[in-house]
Amino acid sequence: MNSSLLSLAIWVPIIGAIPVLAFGSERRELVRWLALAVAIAGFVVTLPLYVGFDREFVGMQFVEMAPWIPRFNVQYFLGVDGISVLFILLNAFVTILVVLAGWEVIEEKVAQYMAAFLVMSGLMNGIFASLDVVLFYVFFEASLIPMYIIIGVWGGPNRVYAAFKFFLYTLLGSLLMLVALFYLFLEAGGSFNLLEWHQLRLGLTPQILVFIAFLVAFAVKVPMWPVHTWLPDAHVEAPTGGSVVLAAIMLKLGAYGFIRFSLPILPDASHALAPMMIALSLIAVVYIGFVALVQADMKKLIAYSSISHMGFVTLGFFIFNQIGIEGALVQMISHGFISAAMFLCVGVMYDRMHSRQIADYGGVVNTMPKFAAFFMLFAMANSGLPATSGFVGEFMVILGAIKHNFWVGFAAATTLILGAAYTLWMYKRVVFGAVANDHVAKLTDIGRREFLVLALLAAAVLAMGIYPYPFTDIMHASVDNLLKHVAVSKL
Amino acid sequence: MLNNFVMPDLYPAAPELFLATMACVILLVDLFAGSRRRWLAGTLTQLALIGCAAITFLNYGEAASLTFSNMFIDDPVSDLLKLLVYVSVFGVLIYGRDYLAERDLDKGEYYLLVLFATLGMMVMISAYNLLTLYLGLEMLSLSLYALVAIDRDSPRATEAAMKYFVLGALASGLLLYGMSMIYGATGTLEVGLIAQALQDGIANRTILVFGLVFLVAGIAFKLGVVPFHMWIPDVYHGAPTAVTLFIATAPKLAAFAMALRLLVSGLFALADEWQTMLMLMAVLSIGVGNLAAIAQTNIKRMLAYSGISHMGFMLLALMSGVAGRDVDPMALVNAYSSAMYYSIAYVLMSLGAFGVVLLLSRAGYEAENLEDFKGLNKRSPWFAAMMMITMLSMAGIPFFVGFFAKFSVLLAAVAAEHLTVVVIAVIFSLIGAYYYLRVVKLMYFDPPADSAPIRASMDMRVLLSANGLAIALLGLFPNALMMLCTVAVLRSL
Amino acid sequence: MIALHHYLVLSALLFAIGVVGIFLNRKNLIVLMMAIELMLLAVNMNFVAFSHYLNDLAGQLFVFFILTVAAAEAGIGLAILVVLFRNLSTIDVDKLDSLKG
Amino acid sequence: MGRPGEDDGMKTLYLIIPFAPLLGAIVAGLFGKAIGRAGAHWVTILGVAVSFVCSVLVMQDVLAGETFNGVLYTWMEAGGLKLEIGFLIDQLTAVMMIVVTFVSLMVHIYTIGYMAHDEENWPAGSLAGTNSYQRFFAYISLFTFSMLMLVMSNNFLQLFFGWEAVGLVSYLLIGFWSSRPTAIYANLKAFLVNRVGDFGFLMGIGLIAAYAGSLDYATVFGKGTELAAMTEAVTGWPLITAVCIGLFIGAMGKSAQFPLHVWLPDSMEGPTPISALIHAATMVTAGIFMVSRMSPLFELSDTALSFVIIIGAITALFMALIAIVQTDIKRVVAYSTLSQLGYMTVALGASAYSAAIFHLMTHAFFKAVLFLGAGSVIIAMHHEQDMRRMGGLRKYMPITYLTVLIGALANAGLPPFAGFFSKDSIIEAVQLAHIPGATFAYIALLAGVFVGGFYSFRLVFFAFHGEERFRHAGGHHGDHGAPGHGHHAEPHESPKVVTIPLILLAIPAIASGWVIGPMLFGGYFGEAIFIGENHHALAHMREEFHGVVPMILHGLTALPFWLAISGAATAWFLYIKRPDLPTVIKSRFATIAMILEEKYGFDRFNDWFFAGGVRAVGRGLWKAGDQTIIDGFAVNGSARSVGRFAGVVRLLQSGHLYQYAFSMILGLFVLMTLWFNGGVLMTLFKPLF
Amino acid sequence: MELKTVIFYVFALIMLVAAVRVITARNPVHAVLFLVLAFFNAGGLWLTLDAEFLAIALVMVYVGAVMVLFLFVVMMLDIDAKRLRQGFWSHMPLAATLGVLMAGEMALVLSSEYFGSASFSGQTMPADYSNTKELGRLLFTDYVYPFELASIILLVAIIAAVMLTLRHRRDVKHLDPAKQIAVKHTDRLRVIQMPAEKEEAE
Repeated sequence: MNSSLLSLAIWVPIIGAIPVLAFGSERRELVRWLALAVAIAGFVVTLPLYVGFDREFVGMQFVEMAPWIPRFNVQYFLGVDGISVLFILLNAFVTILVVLAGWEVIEEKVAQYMAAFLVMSGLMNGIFASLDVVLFYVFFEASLIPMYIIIGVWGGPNRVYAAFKFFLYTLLGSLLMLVALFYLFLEAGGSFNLLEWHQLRLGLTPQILVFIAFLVAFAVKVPMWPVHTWLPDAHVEAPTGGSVVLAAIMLKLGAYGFIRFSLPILPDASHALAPMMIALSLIAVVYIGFVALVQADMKKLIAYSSISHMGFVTLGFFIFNQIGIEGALVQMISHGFISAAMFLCVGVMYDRMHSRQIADYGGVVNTMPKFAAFFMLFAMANSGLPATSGFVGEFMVILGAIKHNFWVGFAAATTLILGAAYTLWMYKRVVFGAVANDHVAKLTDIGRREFLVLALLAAAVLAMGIYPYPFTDIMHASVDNLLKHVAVSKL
Repeated sequence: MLNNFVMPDLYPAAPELFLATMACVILLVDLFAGSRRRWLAGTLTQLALIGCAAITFLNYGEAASLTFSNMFIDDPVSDLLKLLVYVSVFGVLIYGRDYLAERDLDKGEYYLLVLFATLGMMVMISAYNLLTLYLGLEMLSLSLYALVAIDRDSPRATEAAMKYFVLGALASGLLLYGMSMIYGATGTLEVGLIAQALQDGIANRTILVFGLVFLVAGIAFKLGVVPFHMWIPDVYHGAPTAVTLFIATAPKLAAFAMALRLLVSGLFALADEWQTMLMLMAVLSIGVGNLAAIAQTNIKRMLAYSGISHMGFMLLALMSGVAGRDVDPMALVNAYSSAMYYSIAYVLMSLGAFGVVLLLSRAGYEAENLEDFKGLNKRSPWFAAMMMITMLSMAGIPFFVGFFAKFSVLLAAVAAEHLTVVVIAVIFSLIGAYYYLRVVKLMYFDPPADSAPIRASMDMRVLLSANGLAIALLGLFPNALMMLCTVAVLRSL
Repeated sequence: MIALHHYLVLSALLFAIGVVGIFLNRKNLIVLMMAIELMLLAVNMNFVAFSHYLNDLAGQLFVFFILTVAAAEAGIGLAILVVLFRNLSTIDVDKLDSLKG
Repeated sequence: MGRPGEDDGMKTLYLIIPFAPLLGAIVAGLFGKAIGRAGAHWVTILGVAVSFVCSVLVMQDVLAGETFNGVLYTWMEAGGLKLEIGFLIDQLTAVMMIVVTFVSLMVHIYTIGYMAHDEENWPAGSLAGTNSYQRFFAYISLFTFSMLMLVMSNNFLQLFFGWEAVGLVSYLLIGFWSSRPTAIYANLKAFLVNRVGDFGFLMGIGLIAAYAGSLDYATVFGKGTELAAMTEAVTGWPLITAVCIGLFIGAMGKSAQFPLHVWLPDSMEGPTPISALIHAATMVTAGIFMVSRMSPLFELSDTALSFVIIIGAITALFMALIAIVQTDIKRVVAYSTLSQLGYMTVALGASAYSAAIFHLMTHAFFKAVLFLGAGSVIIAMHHEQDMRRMGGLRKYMPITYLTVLIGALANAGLPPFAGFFSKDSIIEAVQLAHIPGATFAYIALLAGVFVGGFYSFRLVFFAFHGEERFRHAGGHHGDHGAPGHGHHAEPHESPKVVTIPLILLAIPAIASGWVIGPMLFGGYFGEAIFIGENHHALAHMREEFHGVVPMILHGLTALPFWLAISGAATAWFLYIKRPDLPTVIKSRFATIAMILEEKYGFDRFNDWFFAGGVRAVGRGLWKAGDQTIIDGFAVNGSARSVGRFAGVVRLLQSGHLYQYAFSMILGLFVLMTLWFNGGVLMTLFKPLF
Repeated sequence: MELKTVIFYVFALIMLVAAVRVITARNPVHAVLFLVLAFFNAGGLWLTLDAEFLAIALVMVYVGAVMVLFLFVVMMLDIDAKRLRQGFWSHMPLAATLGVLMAGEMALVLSSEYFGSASFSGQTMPADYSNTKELGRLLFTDYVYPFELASIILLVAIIAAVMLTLRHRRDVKHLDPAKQIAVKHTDRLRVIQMPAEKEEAE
């Protein structure tokens, strides 16, 4: 199969960002529409990826290959399988929402704002589509730049600290990974081809060392406990769009790394270290659940809940059964929708009140009933209510976990209680109750643009909850193949 | 006895001869031009560089050719490095012109000294004899001492010049002492013959290693690596920014060439020893450079320390040619071409960074404090972007040239199994990322403290933009330059 | 019988004196420059001795050039010194510390 | 029991049953503003009515022996586990469908009257109050849909879906008047306590999925004996027991069994119609239904059954006791519901599933009557719920009085009302059961009967008889923050939309017990319920059952009847004859009264231990873990130390020329020393690099 | 001990003492003079190594030009010698220790057998051998390239020195002959119109 769809998915938003930037921030209206057009175009080019995806075919599809740096045998090598294809769609979809979400709210440097998001969208598509390790790494790191700018320029009062923390934290991980990549490059006889790396035979000690290097990189990104503390800060300070992209896509990069690198390249180390990974994941689920409960800042609360939910993802990967891995993948996508929606909801309120403190709210439902309804839906999805996407992944992972080890499943399932507790308690304090103060009394309900954004997400959340089959169907062949691969020792 | 003298082949040295001639012409022209036609010297200097570039380009050799009794070598590495020297000197001249004119420093002497310094670098690059290497080095150094002090009324500049001079003289003393030992041990000054003598094993290893220590110290001083780096921050800081720009760019290429000629072409048999020495210095440089840079408030000083750490990285590649029993020629080529690529990338980034500093400086106002970069994005989004590209590239973030420079260096080091060193380097480059990001932070996150519009001549704008875009484009398409370096090293060694 | 190593040790001592002079002297820049001259003299001594014992004139020629360059260097160094004195009215090494950190 | 290949016409019918209310909910919910109040209630009533009619049709088919088990669509498939959405229609389902749709229909109609002036319940200017009427209908229709999905499910997944969905609607409805702090406290509590149950439920499901490899009822039940032989791999527990207890914990949450009962009384903060529908008739019985549905599994584990019976017995007795001291009319009914749910649970434990379902059905009717009657009173009293401000209402609202009295009689289990049959058969079944705990349960139930008689009539006498206390209760109203009614008019009978459902529900509250013959002993449930070979309580009873009338006659001579009567008599004595006595008794037995009023201290304990404890743990982890150790020490600490170190490194650059020179010389010296004599020392250091 | 050995030790000793005095002398003028002494002795030593030309060049060119330049600068800059000596001895121990260690190490390495008389025996030159001629021949043939480079270095030094030190001071009165010649009468003589008589003071 030869097509340039993946290239389009990567470069359409990036190249589209150039005219957006070129028009400058003076012509805001034009820039906004242009950015929206680019985002939609970026989404449209990804649709054929889903439609044309061959569900039976195990290998990579829509493959593109061209030499990039022959000096180091680096190739421009793109392709997707059932694991990665959905993330590209998700990313392109979220980009549209982000552009819409920043429509009126961002008044300063509109062009740069929009361009930053478009560029980031392209870069992240690149991460999911890269089959060459260097290409992957380059996209992986480059995506830090726009995010750094977004947090730093349009963020909250403590944005500088957050931006630095975000950048340096994640850079630390990826630099160590780079060293591991070099090692593997040499082991592979001078190849950066990821698919060839999957066939690489390594001893247990190198496997474990490389695994740890990868772990640092990906764990920071996921983020796993205890390297998670950048996330709440980054989220709190980032503008709404930034939080959305961060939660919806960026966190997935780490998890994606695990499934694309750690598991297939280092199956023995993965098995050997699985108990540790499971323990860390469970700590993330439980510990973070408790921490989320006592947050006074809505964004921080949702950020912590993101960490907790991502704990399910890593848990799903390291219990090594199909339902677990697929559940983790589903959880990633679903979390993409839900966290995006939650952050957008907070954004909607923040735009009006300029406060994220739960204590400043109360009785919002009295002034913003439509919004409250959406918020309710997403809050429920966040607490994993069936028929929303939030349930599917958690359910599958818990099933897989119980299959793996009862107590693991037991610990993971506590999220049922904790997740509901922190989400709904926050919802109660913010939305329910009597109107808390004059500021709340003056709130206006969501406008058409906000309605559209939230409605799109609501539709996605419900569709995925009610009929997840299309989402899991596409990944069966690839996950199956992955599991077969992981089951074989490489010693 | 004189009749067996054969006229040496001048062709390989044509660029040097051309430049020397042009320098004399400019000297005379400037003497009679008078103060109103000052621009003549500048223009002629640029023309001279273009001429040199043309000659070198036409000369670009497939293989090495020796002349002047084997004292001069013209090989692809030297041609490539020379071309890059021209480019960076050209940039230096354009970036620095307005700055110097505003301070009334754009005298003919400036151009002459720059030209002679350039000539010195070319001599160094093409040196195939310890003597010519030394002479080229001194030609460069003496010009630089004078350039640093060109602003005669500035106490800071003269202090910098004095420090530079004393330490430079000390360093050349060390280098000379080392050369004398090598000479004593091998009985020759010619690089090729030294290597031959070492291979034949007629020289005493103890003496050689003893001399090597001094040589390495001399090279380290020129590169500015710890602990021979002390001059760098003070000189970068004290010198007029246009001169700092000059010192921070092209001479690194010459120093690299010197290291390559002496250590690789000459003393490769001692690789085991000097690799370890370089490793020690590399680790120290990366550590000290990055750490000290964090504490800086002056951007010139910050870039100075960053330069120290970058040179540490370059050494990392230089020490990674696997020496010993089974020498894999490709591993050597990888290592040295990586070092070369790194040097080139560094020069490019350094040009860009100091270029922006110069852009922001006005008459009577040096934009050398980090605070001066506040809110640059508001004042000029384009140049803020250029500076950001440069800073991120220095931090080694893709898609910029700095990333691939670090990439190839680290790859070479991992291939040589220096894993511990690589991990240390990586951790320190994380610390390094902090201060580069701080510049980005000042430009983008902070409100401007100064709203004066940015004035710059068109050619400076164009060149600075090209500089920034080159950093970005070489990051997107790094292969060509990498291959150029590789092929050059392959054909020269 | 005076052998090569006598000269070499002598020059090593000279070199060491020069080196010590550089960082021993904290007050006078001129003495600093003289210490450098001592170092160069030591180097020259090496070259001349090697040249003699190797029966190779290259060493002597090197010395010839070192002397030339050293003269040029001294010229520039003293020029800088004069300029410095004009600016700071001192050649006290201790006073040269406005650039640091 | 599944017979694939049913004709498609049936399937359409099955689809209509749940989706008609869903459609109504969507229309009323999303387009409430457009269709207006009348539109909203008509569309939802229509939906539920259609659903009810179809349920009746299905019942007919089922009675004709036609059951169905089929798949609607594949929800998901992963790792060999195929999860589907589908329907299982059998005798059990059919009963539940009838009950759900009928009660729901009544409640819908009743709501028209109850919520007619709902805007008064909202703070002025609240936009949430503008379409609250339509929203309410949307919610209860949505509830009907969810409940139907739950009962019609043919697999555990869909069961869990419905399970959670009814929980959601319950949450929404308890907190319907979202401006009231108590309401939103109650709904959060309800949701979270239910989540604790769901946790166990999910564990049970997970174990089934892990060991049976399927979540389809038929497949799992088919593997029952196989599963009974297994033990859980990690914990070593007998698998089937673990599964059943897990599932039952879910039932404990939803059916408010001790100790997860704490949410139900608080849920009375919601509007009364939903108290009737959700918190009495249907949702809370989901647990009972579920356990009955799982009878093929529960029957395999005596341990689980013992657990069930003990929990049920505790709930039945101790919750009834609390009802004695309650003064809020709805809370009395709520505690009575808890007690009745305990009865049903005991029946489950005694393997008398059909008795449990039977009681579920009769209870649904009479408890709905009680609640709706209470609601009617509340309307009449202008949203006053405290019985101490009622009394003597009999003559003002006779229909309500009559229906409530019927409900109370049924609740007390007096023949010939519906409650008698079901309760009596449960008690009898427990008497005959032999599993551990049965004896305890039997005693508890008997005691419960007395208490039940007492509190039922206490309610009746308190509210409808005696002094008209509402006349001098001025100035103390409005506890529930409902604005808009400043003065008390004479209580008057409620409108027809309220009374008609009351009457319609009162009929089955009287009569539904009479189907005991076919339902319990006529083999109605067929294969829908499985009973283990050694659990033959019901079989014994069948042998002794000779028809409804003999049963009534027998009942009149049996202990439970007299206990109930004496309970009622005590109530009469204390509240009609000697109304001064309760205060005396209360002061005499202050400790016991306090314990009961404090509801055994559960709420206090939960607030302190769980709510407070969890928050304390959270705060501790956050402050100590995240902020101090990870951020403070590791992240910022290392950044700080790098900064401090940088400051030190910076000092090396002293500005003094001689120090620079010294540094160079020192560097040279170190290199020289390390490589002294051709690198002697270096050979020592080499391994370090 | 043959004469050459005696000469070596005498010269060497004087040279070392002079060198030590260079860096320890209180007065910079003395230091320069000690340096000159050291150079003289070095020249003497070089003679023992048959490097006549360099020995003479060292004395004549280096001492004659460079050292005089040093002396000139020292004299020109009026420096308070006393003040400049402060704190000298406090740094001595460290400097001396390092210096001795370094010299010791260097001496140990260099006095190894490799450079001993066994491996390197000094050559004897024929009587008509001219060191100067040989150097000259090489300088203009094989070493023509460095020779040219050296000339450029000197040019650089000239330019640099001139640039740094030459300045036109405004407060110094000097004559410009070109201006004197080009002068016009109008510049010299200004004719002022005056009224013939003084006006009445009012």
